[in-house]
Amino acid sequence: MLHPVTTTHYLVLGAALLAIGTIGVLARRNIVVILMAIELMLNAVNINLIAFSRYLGQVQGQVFAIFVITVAVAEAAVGLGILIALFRNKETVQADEIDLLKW
Amino acid sequence: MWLDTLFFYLFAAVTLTGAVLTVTRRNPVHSAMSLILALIGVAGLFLLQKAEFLFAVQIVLYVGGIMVLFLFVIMLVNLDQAARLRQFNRQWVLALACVLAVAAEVVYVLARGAGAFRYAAPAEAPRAGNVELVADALFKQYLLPFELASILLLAAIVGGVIMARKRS
Amino acid sequence: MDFLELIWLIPLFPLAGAVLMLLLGRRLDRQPPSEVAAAPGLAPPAGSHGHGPAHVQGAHGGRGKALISLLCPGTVLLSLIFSLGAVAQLAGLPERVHQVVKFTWVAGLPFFTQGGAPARFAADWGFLLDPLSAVMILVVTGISFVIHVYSVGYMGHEGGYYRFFGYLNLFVFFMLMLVLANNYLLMFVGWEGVGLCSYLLIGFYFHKKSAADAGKKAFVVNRVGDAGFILGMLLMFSVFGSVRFLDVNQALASGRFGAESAGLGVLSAMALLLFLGATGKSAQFPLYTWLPDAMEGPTPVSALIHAATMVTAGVYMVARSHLLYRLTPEVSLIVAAVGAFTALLSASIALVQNDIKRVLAYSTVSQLGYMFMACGAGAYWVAIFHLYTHAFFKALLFLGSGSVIHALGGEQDMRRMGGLKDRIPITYRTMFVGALAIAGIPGLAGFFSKDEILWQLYSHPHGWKAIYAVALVTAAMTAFYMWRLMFLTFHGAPRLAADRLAQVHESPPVMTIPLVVLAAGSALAGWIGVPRLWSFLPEGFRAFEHWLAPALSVHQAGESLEHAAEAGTEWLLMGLSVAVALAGIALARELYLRRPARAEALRVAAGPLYTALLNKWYVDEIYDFLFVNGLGKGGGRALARFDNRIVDGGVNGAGWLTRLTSSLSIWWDTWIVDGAVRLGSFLVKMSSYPVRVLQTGSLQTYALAIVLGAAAVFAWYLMR
Amino acid sequence: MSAYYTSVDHFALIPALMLALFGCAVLLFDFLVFPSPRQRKWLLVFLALGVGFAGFGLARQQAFLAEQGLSDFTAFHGALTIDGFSIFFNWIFLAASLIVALVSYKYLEIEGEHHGEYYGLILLANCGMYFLACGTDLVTLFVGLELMALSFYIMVGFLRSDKRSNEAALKYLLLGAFSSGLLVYGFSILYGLAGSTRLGDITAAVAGRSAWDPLVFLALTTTAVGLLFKVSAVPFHMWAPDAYEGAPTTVTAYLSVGSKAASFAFLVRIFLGPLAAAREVWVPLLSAVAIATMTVGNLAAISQTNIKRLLAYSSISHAGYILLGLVAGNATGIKGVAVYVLVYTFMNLGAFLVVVALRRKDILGEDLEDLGGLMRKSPGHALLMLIFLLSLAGIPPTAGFLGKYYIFWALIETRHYLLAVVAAAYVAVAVYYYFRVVRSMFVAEAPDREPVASSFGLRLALGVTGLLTLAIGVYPEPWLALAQTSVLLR
Amino acid sequence: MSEHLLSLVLFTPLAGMLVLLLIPGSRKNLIRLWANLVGAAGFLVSIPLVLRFDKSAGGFQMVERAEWIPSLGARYIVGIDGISLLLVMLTTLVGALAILSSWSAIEERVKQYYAMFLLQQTGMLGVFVALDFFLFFVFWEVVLVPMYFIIGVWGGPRKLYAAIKFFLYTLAGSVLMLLGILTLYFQHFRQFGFYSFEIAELMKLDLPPGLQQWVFWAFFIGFAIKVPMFPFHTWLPDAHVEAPTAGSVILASILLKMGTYGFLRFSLPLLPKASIDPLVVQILIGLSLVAIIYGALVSLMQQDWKKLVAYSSVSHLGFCTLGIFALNPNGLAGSVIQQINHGISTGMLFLIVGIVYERRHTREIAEYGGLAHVMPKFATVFAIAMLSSAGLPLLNGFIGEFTILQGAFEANRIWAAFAVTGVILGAAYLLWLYQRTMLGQITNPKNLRLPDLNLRELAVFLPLIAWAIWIGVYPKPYFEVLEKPVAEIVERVRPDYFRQAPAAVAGLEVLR
Repeated sequence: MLHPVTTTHYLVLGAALLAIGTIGVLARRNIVVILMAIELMLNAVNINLIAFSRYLGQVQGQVFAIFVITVAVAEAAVGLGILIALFRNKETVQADEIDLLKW
Repeated sequence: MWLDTLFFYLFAAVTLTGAVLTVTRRNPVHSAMSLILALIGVAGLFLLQKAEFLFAVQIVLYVGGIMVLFLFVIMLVNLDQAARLRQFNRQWVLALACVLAVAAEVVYVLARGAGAFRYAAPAEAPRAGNVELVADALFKQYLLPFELASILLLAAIVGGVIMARKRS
Repeated sequence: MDFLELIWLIPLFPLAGAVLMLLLGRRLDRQPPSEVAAAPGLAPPAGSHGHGPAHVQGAHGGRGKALISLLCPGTVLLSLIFSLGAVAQLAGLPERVHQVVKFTWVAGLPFFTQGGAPARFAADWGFLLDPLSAVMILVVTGISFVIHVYSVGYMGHEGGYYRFFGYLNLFVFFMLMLVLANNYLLMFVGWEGVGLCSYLLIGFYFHKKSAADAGKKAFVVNRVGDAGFILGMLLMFSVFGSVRFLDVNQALASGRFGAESAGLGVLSAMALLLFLGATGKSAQFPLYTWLPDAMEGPTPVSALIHAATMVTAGVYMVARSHLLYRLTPEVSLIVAAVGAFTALLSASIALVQNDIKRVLAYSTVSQLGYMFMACGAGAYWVAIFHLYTHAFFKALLFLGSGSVIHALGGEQDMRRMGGLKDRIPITYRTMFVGALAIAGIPGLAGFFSKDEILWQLYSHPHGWKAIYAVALVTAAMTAFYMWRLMFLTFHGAPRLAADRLAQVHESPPVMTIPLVVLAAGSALAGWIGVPRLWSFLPEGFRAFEHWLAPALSVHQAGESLEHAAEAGTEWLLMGLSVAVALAGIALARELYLRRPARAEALRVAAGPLYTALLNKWYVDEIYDFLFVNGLGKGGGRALARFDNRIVDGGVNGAGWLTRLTSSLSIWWDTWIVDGAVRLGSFLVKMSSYPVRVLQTGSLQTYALAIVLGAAAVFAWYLMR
Repeated sequence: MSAYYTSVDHFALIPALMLALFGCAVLLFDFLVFPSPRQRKWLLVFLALGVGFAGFGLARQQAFLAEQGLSDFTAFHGALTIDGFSIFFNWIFLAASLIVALVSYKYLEIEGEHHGEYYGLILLANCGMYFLACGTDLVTLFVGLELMALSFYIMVGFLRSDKRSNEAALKYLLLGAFSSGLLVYGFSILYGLAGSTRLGDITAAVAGRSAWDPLVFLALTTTAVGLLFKVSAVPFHMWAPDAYEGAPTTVTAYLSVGSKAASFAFLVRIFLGPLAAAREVWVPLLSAVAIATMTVGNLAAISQTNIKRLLAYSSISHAGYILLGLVAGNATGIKGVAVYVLVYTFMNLGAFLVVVALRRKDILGEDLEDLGGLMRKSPGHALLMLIFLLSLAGIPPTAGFLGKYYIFWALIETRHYLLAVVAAAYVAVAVYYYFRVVRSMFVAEAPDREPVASSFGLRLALGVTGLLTLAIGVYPEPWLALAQTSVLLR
Repeated sequence: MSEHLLSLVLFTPLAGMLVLLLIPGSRKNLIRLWANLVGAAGFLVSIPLVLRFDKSAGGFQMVERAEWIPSLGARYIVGIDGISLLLVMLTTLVGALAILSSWSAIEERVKQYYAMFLLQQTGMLGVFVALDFFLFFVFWEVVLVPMYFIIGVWGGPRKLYAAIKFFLYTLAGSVLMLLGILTLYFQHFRQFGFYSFEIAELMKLDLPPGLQQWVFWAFFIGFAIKVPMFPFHTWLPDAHVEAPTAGSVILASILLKMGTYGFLRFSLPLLPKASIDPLVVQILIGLSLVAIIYGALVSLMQQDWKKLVAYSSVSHLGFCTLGIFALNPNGLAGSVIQQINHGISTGMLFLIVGIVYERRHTREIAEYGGLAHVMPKFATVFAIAMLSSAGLPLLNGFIGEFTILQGAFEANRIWAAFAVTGVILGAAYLLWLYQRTMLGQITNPKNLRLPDLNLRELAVFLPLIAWAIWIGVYPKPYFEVLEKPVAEIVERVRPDYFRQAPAAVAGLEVLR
């Protein structure tokens, strides 16, 4: 019946998650959501790392994943901070409405 | 064995559903909620892969930490009206198309390279508990990036403070 | 004092004079202010038309001017003396050749002649005195001196007196360089130099547009000839490896080059190219059109440059290269033919001209044609002989006409002259001699040279009877138009307005004395070249031929001429030519002295009866186009038209063509060559905008770009 | 300290340690010790001290390598490798930080912004760069990159009240995070391939596989996208013009040299290390990217009117040239990359410093017109700017020529004649827009009478950059010798 | 000092410029004075070169060498042979005179103007003395910038367009040239195992003809644009017309020579096989001939005085390139002499335009006419300049043109025949110009009161006139100076040329 789950399954899952996250970044107007999408992408990476570390019987992958999470946190924090600063000046969080700088 | 398989598909389904909802919900709050769902799914996968420590981190840090932050911000820049706006930008069809294309390509590539990762039982069963192993690696092999991460966080804090604080 | 070693000084005296004039002259000769003011609104400048304001200006401008008047002729006199001395000493030398090389001028680099012989270009500042150049320097210095003196009087009233003499001296310098050079390149220096001076002197009245134009025309037309000269020189050089006369002659004489009687070879090409140069300088067809225009210059200039000396440079050059031409009979034939054609053409044109100087100009052209005929016939010494006599009488005629113009205050149109012979007797008498001489009346200079040429043509081994005939006809025309000029100018009733007639006065002695001198020359100069036929005269009377013999390797074919039959023919021909000349004079007298009656009579009688007779018909024609107002019609007009339309038209056409092509190339330059560049840069600039448009400012576009990039990479990988 | 770590590790760490310590110190003292504006200068002094000590440590490392005759030594079990390469780039980073800090003082005065955090962030960013130059472990490199990037996000958005600054920061951050997401995805694959995060192991693992192995390719692509984004290569460059324009000019300067140089160090490490085996795959890729980069950079710059934006595009095109050095890939090429980065740092920095000097009270001084009549107003600045622009255009005897020279040389050596010709052709295009700036400086009229901003730091910085730009051009020998030590090829 | 003579000559102007920068910009006359002093000094220090130059010695003289960038193999090597000697002297003299000529012409930003000029002076001298390709290239590029400013700042109405056009054209060319240089450089490394830019070293290279061709065309682009040869000439009229007088003088007299010098010094000796290739020769000769006739035709129709002179340069430079690619001693020597001549004559012509422009501020030929009445001295000077440019014997132009024709004739008679038409046209357009401007009546009241040349202006012209006459009357020294270097070039390009027969002797022994 159900044949065993291979690492590839995880990788494909990661790829799918990455794709969804990417779509979010590309298509959503709301910047907060875009940040969330980026979180999704990083999670995809984590799935890969865990799968690998499992497959290799190491923990290095997990440690790597911890750092990825840390970075994700840091980025999110700073990103939200900047977003707030922007919101103060511009009263919008729609990605396609911030196009002062172009050409 | 088949239980693992079952759980894998379960968590995978949860994760993907959460992810899709995150990207598609009109109201950011709903998006945040669905993101939590996705993260939990991922956490489940971690558990499935014997990464207990990471599972904990995922739950505590993400779900407990970041999501709060997100929601906080969402409230701060109150987005009731944002909820009523168009949620996708003009290029979304194009974006969707080419992301799917890339995804397909990636998957194809992975499938072709899959030979590298036939699933096998882990070479040796973990001697100690996962947490010890992680801690050992973290403080021996990865001490340097660990220290570095602290500085990174410091920078992030400073940044958050600078950005968020009202102009004096 | 060894004049032979000092021949290099001969050109330098005039040069010194010229330099002095051009640097300091302005101080010596204060300009009248009216010279400066030349704007259209203001009064016309001094001498803008001949001598109009000359009287307004009054006195000659004081001591400075006097100094100039002494200095410039003085330098020429010095060269004359030195030349005489040098020639005298040359006569003493056995080989009759003396070469003075001061230093190497153009020292080229090694190269290889056609024969593969290594050579190295070298042209010296070297001077060669041999009988040929001896004759030339005497003619040049002598005539120039006389004309300088004349000019003191003639140009006295002109502004830019110093300038005039500066140029004139400069001209003498270059002319002497031309004739004294010991190689073609240095000769070319003189060649170009005289061209320059002629340009400057023609354009002397540079406020006169026509004058300036004429000067330019002269220079440019000459340049065409010079191009031929240069190429000829290069060719000669690449064949012989040298351009020294002596070397070249030696090479030619060495017999390594056979006569190119069959087809045109290298030598023929060389000869032709050189001859092209000659046609330019000596105003032969087709390059002769500049000479008549050159009459815009002051009359002494016309006399010196455009009659006596410069225009004969071509003849001199051909004579210089006689060995070359001897080896190329075809080219010699061409030379003769061109000479003949030019002579006939210009003579016939001279028939109908009314400007006194133009008549003389065309006459000069035709006389030069004569000289070339002689060259073509291989009788180089005769050519030089004619050159020498022609120098006298043509200079005389020009100066005479100048004196007339001077007397009439700038009037040059013969139709407004007439009956002047009593008012300016000296001028009249001297010109009378000149006219006889050119017409070829026995005993006068012109006769001997012209008759010799005719004889040489007739007796040419290849029997050029056609050319001889042309020459004879030309002789008749010459006589006719010269005497037409005489009669119209001096005889009959004055046609000048009374008030101006009152002002007519004989020129001052400073002008008349030269006339007398030249008249004497034209009368007697011929007696050193009497025909062999006149065996009753001692050889001394044939000094000229003997003198030139070594330089021009005259073939001593005299013995064959002793045959009675030959002698008979020669007597006959001599008579014929004299007769022709007389006929021409008579005809002229007929038509211009007793004009009215004859004219009417012929008009009335004009009918089939007379037309049958060519002669009468001929007269009729002349009659006709002389008395229909102005230039007349018929053959003369046709010829005049030919000159204006075809020949000039050729020149103008070429000019027009050049202008067209040049404006075409400008168009090409701005729109194609440059346009391409402009287009390129424009496109680059434009392409900047599409690139920028991608930068929409929406961060998601940017992200999309990233993804697209990745997609492309993957695609590339999969396509591979 | 446990025996697990040796003194070598600390020896390798000292510079970064100094930077981090003094960074924190500045952050603290800002509001603990020197609250009053008058004492701010001390912060600058501290920063200088930090850089000084770091430099000292660097010099020590250099000396150590020299006297031991070593080519390199590793620390933290291979997480760090100190070699000529890292030292060379670190010198560049330190110089850039110091110079930027020097000019920032006056600029911040004018902008009326806080000093403490700013200087602190400069040091932290520099700390991150340090690890990019000498890190040889994926995790270390990743975290170092993020440290640098985060600091830059913040600095770009430092003018919180300025819409353009916010926007620039936000765009930079989102795109940066996005790209680093892709980058780290690639890293995860690399890790999976090698079972280790040490570059050495990865190199071995990749070398064991065929160059066209799909997974290697996947890793290569995603990594390359992330890295090329950082060095702003087309088509991953689009953040750069906006970020450069919106950021405070001093930060733009720092970003355009510091961040770029560090990213290139990173790039070279990865491409000549783990991905070296896949050379035949990425050479065509990079060639295409390089050409696209030069094209877009130069063409877009032609019609710019904002100097910062113009220089942004010009810096993009320079990235293209540097990539060509990597494409050539032989010793000359790699040395060329180093030389180019070196000269680029000084000339580009200088050019931006002049723009900084144009920022005056209530004059933004970013438009091409604002440069008008600079020659009359202050010849010094104009002449320096001229030198910088000539150098950017690559006209001898300025330094810029040397960089281009090496690139061309390498391309000729490796028979990339076509690339060479294209690169050469774009030099002419580049001159066109550089001389638009020259034109307005020397020919156009001045729009205002306001004298350009000036301070000791500014003068010093300008003097140093100008001097170096000339000196390297006229007598490059010592610098070339330095660059020689940085060639990674074994 | 003696062994550093060349460096002294080379850097005098630079030093002068540095000092100049210290003078406050407000003291215009002091600046002018100083600049002129430096210019004069530059000329004076270059005189010893002539005195010390040894005609009989082959190769380069007064060579100085020093390490510069060992890691690139670039050295500081300077030295001169006959060709460089002449060009250096031309540069120092014309440079000094150009500086003198702009005393009253330049009124604002005097300091920058003279600074640029002196800098450029050093650059040009460097090009002519450098014996290291890298050094050469550096100087070659250094020259661009000052000229850009001289045109772009002090130029006429369309100065910016002209300046950038000049800059881009030349730069594009020189970058391609750089690629050529690098190819040689790398080939040298492959053949000898070490990098060097030294000409002498690169001479040893043995390259396959195909490669030589590529490199040759790379060089060609660089040099031909500078000369400029026919299709690349369009920058020239613009640059000349817009540049200030002294600028045009330098541009015409010296800058253009950099191109021809490049052909002589590099293309021919370094790439002999390519230079002798029949196709290459035909193309280059073809372009030269086109340039000769084309330039003449175009100048014939110009309404703008300066543009006319500019196009005449195209024609004259056509002669120079023709001589070069005749590839025989006379052609080459003639080419060099013609370069000097062009420097003198065209320099004078531009100065002449500048003088009337300074008085009337128009270059429309139609605006003038009859100036000879009011400016006799000027008219005389102009006449001499015009005639020397038109190649009248006893003036310099003739010697050059004739020698070139000689060389061309030796190579191929048809070429010479075509070139001669250039001589004719040259006379035509120059005389016509002279007539339209100097002769005739003064039709324009504005010209009634024009002042004649003043002493300074005369002082500018006299040396040039003197030189023109010297070359015209006694050119022997020039041929002597050129004999060795030219022979070396020919030897290099056509090794068998001199072996056709025993050493060259006066041609007639064989005929006798």
